[in-house]
Amino acid sequence: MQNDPGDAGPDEARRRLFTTMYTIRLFEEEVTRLRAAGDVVGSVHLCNGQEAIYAGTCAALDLTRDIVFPTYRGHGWTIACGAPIEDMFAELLGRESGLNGGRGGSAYLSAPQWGMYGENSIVGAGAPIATGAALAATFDNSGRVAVAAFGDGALNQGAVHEAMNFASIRHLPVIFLVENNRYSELTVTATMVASDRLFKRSSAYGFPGVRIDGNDVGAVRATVAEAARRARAGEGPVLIEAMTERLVGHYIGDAEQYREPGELDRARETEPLVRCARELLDAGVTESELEALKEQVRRDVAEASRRALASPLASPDTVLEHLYA
Amino acid sequence: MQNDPGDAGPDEARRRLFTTMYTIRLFEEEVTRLRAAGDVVGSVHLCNGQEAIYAGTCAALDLTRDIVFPTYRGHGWTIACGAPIEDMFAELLGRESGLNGGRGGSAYLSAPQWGMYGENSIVGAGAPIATGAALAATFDNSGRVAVAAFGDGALNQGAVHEAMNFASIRHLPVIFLVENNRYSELTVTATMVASDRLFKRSSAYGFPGVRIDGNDVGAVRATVAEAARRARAGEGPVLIEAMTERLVGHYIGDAEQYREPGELDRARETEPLVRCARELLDAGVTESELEALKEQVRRDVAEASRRALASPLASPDTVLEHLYA
Amino acid sequence: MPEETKNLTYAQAVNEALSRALAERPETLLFGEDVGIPGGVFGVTKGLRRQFGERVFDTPISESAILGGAIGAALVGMRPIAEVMWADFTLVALDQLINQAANVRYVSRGALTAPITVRTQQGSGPGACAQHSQSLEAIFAHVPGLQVCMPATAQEAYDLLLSAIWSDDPAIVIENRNVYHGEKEPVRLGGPVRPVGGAAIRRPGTDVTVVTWGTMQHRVLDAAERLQAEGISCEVLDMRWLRPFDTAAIHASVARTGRLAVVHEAHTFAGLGAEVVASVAESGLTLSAPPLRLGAPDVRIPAAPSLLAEVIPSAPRIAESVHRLVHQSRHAA
Amino acid sequence: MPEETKNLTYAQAVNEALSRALAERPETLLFGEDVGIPGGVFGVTKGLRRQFGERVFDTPISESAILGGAIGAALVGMRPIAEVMWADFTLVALDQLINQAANVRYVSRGALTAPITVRTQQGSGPGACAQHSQSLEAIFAHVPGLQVCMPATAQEAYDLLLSAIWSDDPAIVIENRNVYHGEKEPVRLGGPVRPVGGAAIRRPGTDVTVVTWGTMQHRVLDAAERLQAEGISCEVLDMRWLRPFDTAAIHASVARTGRLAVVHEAHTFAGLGAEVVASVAESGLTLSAPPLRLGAPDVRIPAAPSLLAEVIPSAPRIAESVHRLVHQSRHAA
Ligand SMILES: Cc1ncc(C[n+]2csc(CCOP(=O)(O)OP(=O)(O)O)c2C)c(N)n1
Ligand SMILES: Cc1ncc(C[n+]2csc(CCOP(=O)(O)OP(=O)(O)O)c2C)c(N)n1
Ligand SMILES: [Mg+2]
Ligand SMILES: [Mg+2]
Repeated sequence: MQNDPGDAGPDEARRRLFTTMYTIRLFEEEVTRLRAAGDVVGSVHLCNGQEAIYAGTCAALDLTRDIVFPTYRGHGWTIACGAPIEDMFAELLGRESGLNGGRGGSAYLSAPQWGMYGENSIVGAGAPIATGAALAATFDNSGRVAVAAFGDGALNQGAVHEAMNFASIRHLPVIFLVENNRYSELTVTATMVASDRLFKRSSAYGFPGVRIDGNDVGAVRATVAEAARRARAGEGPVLIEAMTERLVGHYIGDAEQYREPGELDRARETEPLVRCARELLDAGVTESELEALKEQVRRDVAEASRRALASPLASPDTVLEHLYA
Repeated sequence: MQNDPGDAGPDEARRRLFTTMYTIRLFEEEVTRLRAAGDVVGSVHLCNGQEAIYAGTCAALDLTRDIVFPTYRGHGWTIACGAPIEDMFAELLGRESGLNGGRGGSAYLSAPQWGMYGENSIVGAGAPIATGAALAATFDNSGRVAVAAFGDGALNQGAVHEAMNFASIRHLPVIFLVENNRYSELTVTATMVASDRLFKRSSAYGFPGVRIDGNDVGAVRATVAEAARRARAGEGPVLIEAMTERLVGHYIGDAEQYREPGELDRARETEPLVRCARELLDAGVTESELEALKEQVRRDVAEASRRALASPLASPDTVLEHLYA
Repeated sequence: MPEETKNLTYAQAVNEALSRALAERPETLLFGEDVGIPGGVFGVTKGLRRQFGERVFDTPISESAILGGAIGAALVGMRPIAEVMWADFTLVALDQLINQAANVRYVSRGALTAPITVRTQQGSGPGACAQHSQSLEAIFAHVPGLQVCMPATAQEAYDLLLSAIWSDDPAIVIENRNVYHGEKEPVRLGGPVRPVGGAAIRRPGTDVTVVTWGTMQHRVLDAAERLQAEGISCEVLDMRWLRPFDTAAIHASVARTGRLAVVHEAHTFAGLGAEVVASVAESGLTLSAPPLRLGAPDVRIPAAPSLLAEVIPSAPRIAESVHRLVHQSRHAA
Repeated sequence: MPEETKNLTYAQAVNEALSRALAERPETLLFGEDVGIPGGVFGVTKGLRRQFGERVFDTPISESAILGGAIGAALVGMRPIAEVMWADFTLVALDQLINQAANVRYVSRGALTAPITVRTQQGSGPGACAQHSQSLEAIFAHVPGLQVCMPATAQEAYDLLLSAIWSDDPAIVIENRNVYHGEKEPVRLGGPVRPVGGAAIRRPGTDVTVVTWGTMQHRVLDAAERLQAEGISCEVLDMRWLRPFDTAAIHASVARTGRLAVVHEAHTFAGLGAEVVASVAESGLTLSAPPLRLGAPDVRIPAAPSLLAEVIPSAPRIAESVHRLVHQSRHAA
């Protein structure tokens, strides 16, 4: 699931992308079950339908030095970065073995050892932080590229504006990646901006913006790869608007009354997993190979969930630790 | 000094504009003296050189219903709105008879009865507030237009971004007026933005932006008049970038080490008072008429300062009043 | 508005207050993220857009524009009711409340006023992350010029919100999402709107005064019930308004009971409980036992329920602490 | 760094600390508005850009980007020292301090840390407006995960700033512009950097403990001098660090003197003085007189000197209040 060394053939690479995306999808579906069963509590934001953005981006990055800053909708990012899904389930389940021992939860977890530098539940707040990590790259010779991921609605938050201007004038190696699923919670984002061509916002700060099909994992991968090359070369930030669809509610329990009739049916036709599977078949992968691959993911996810459920709850004994060094 | 009814002939109008600008200039020069003498204390931000923006704007507005929201650099705005300069001196001098009884001071005074709805010493904070006053105009049938005035450096503040997007999507009658004097305190603003063509920022929000010669009082007046017409007609906000020069320091005491050699000499050639005086003479006003006019302003300013100095200090007896209704 | 009593949830009571304000006061506006067409992320403003049209609307995710916009509209005569979905989010735009709204009247000596009402909600909940769990009332209450309340019941949610809207100064109404859709209770609607301020005795008692506010009071009342069984009579004082703060009510109760405990969900250190204890200490009232503060320890609020339960005062922990407080002094006595 | 003593102003002492940090720790960065090329709006960072080049730079007027940028850089190993020109301005970006910096270590169990130092300054001054006069330490100190100090002298400005920079957690250093360019005093430079925390007795005394912090201590020491003449011996305790808070030092002093007063420039209501009084009350220490809090009343800070003088505690007012406190109890005794 980590970034693809490139020496792997194109088919192998596509297989990995599919595996990553399918793992994300099944992870979210399992979380949905766990939430319904009451094992996971609190508000949970799923990313079903947006998987290509995470898989494509992480495949284009060098996660030994590049880092990503997602939002509360970050399970997919975390998986694409390569964090163990058992530890993720454990985190959502409030287990001691969770990625953060249950301190983070679904909406604020982090896996820095995998390049995932933390979800953020404050809309827009991750943009200046990612910009700061990119600022460091101009001093520490790390060659780091930082990815600030946020949604379409976040572009109206002041912190995002300040981050983009700051990154632009210092030519910082940061990629502003907008996961445009057309909704800000229950509100149609197009009604909250004069123009919904959000990639054009970057022109105000003098750096390039591009809109891509965020459900086309290959397009995401290629676009991010080029943006990362530019950034590493000191050519500054890029704004990538990845068009996608959220196939589920903003949070588990969302009644989704804001949907147009038929909207989700249309979305399911263009969703990334269906497309990537078709591409694999077109590329000569057999139905049975694909089925075997899916079966493996199903087993992995089920096994990880079972293990996490069986592990002990976060122990209150250490609840006061780690506030300060 | 208030908005010009228009029935006055063009010469008369220009005379009034000159009188307003000259009053502002002499007011600031008198404040400089009072500060040096220790009668005025604390940090004071003068607007010498930027007078055409205030005179031209207020002449284009209908201050019986339109309102302005300046920054800490707001003496000129307050005078152009028509507030009594004696009360302004008194405010800076901490007198009971001050516009705000000494509560506001130089950087945070207000004169709402004159359409001046308050300076703001938080960079950018006035933009959303002015936008809110414009929001009200879409409900109260006042026909109000609100002017949010701020400097070139303020465009990098998140609140300004949020205000512009908010105003744009609701087509609010607000004019974003940038007093571009090229400096953010001691820093060259051009180094803090990728493009110093600040009027282009509005395109990100889908409303017009225009750059004008902010030292040409006629140009300011005409541009604001058109922007106000549009705004009142429900066509939404406009960003006006008025290019000007601050002929003095950011604050009294500023060593101005950031200046290029000769920079101020050049600025003095294009400063608004010199130009407006020339225009008056070209239009047939005689030297002696002009001199008489200036003499009157000199007397008014000197008299106002003297009266304010003679008035009693703000009384501590009422210092706890007016915190709540 | 004619008086009537309805069985309502906390959320419905808030909705009734907003509906009344919009109906009786044409200058009111109601806006915020998802507040209009969706009817609120918690469903609290449901139906108001349909009923009152354009005066109820959705905003971008721009808290500075929301709060600054409310202030600007208020300066020219409107009465905006702005929602900030979580108190934690006020921190991206606190300038507008502390540097702007709080200053307007004082600095202009009343020539300008900003009668805005900010509806928000706060508090922890199992699974909620550290950025959605804070109790920030001490920050707001420290600011002269602001008014702050924390309604704990459906009736208070209705009454205090109306008092806030009717008030001519900025007010922050801090609700709690955990009780929005709880049990219905009879709520008296209509009638005169009370002025801002004033604590309420939720349970009279003689042995110890337990001061609290917000939904923590439900745990305190539960604890008081347990203590009654142990022969300890608690007087439970719900401050309701944290600014203005009804210090007199605290002193009067403590004068009767001679013992003081304060319980809140916010962090104990520099929390408002310190103000309660300090004002009693300054008053010179003699206590038969040292006062007690119970709140969250120095920690960030963790998401895992097993951890959260450890850091937020629970009814048993409150009962145990108050028991010790009373017991020790009875022995002393 | 070799130890030496120099005569320095407060501003020069801060400059020396910054210079030492930049010299000894290559991972330090120093940035903020006007901090680089202009050398700071108060001249505090003069010469550092020339000496350390790109690591010292100017930023746009974007506090969220400044603080968020500092956090992001810190997460990957840098030690950013960010300046926010006035504490009042932190309110446009408080999210980055409270929702972000304060959470990082705890929520990740130490896998991530944000060792940023935020240099700011606060306080009132004649003619300064209400948006440039606030004392906000109680807001910062209420937040677990943050560290907060208020150096009052040139030596402390040097020492505490270095402690903050060397600390592996976020720290807010609140300076005061009124003392930047005052009298020079001998300042010990170099030597080991002290860990964060710890109060200091500025003046030993026996009759009453006067707790204070920041530059208010100069007025308190002045008052103590006057009171000495009246036969009242004050022990003046400078807290220096407001988080962590050296409660033990307060209790130890009060145990000796039996009387307590707290003086700060911030608003009294819900100010940190309440924490001081509450912690002593809880401790069960017996006082021979009710404790006293002296701070700013409920008001916005006015610009006019004649008004400002009325609302900020002055040496005479402090002396008078402490005198009454001691006197009344001596009579009682
Ligand atoms: C500062 C702030 N304001 C409001 C919220 C509440 N909120 C959480 S998600 C969300 C919508 C975000 O929409 P978008 O940016 O498009 O991201 P998406 O949820 O669609 O991935 C809002 C308003 C928040 N978390 N932070
Ligand atoms: C939020 C905030 N940050 C920083 C400051 C300090 N400050 C006051 S004026 C100023 C420069 C503003 O420059 P510009 O917007 O161009 O206005 P000008 O002073 O040139 O009129 C700064 C940084 C402030 N008052 N508020
Ligand atoms: Mg979205
Ligand atoms: Mg400027």
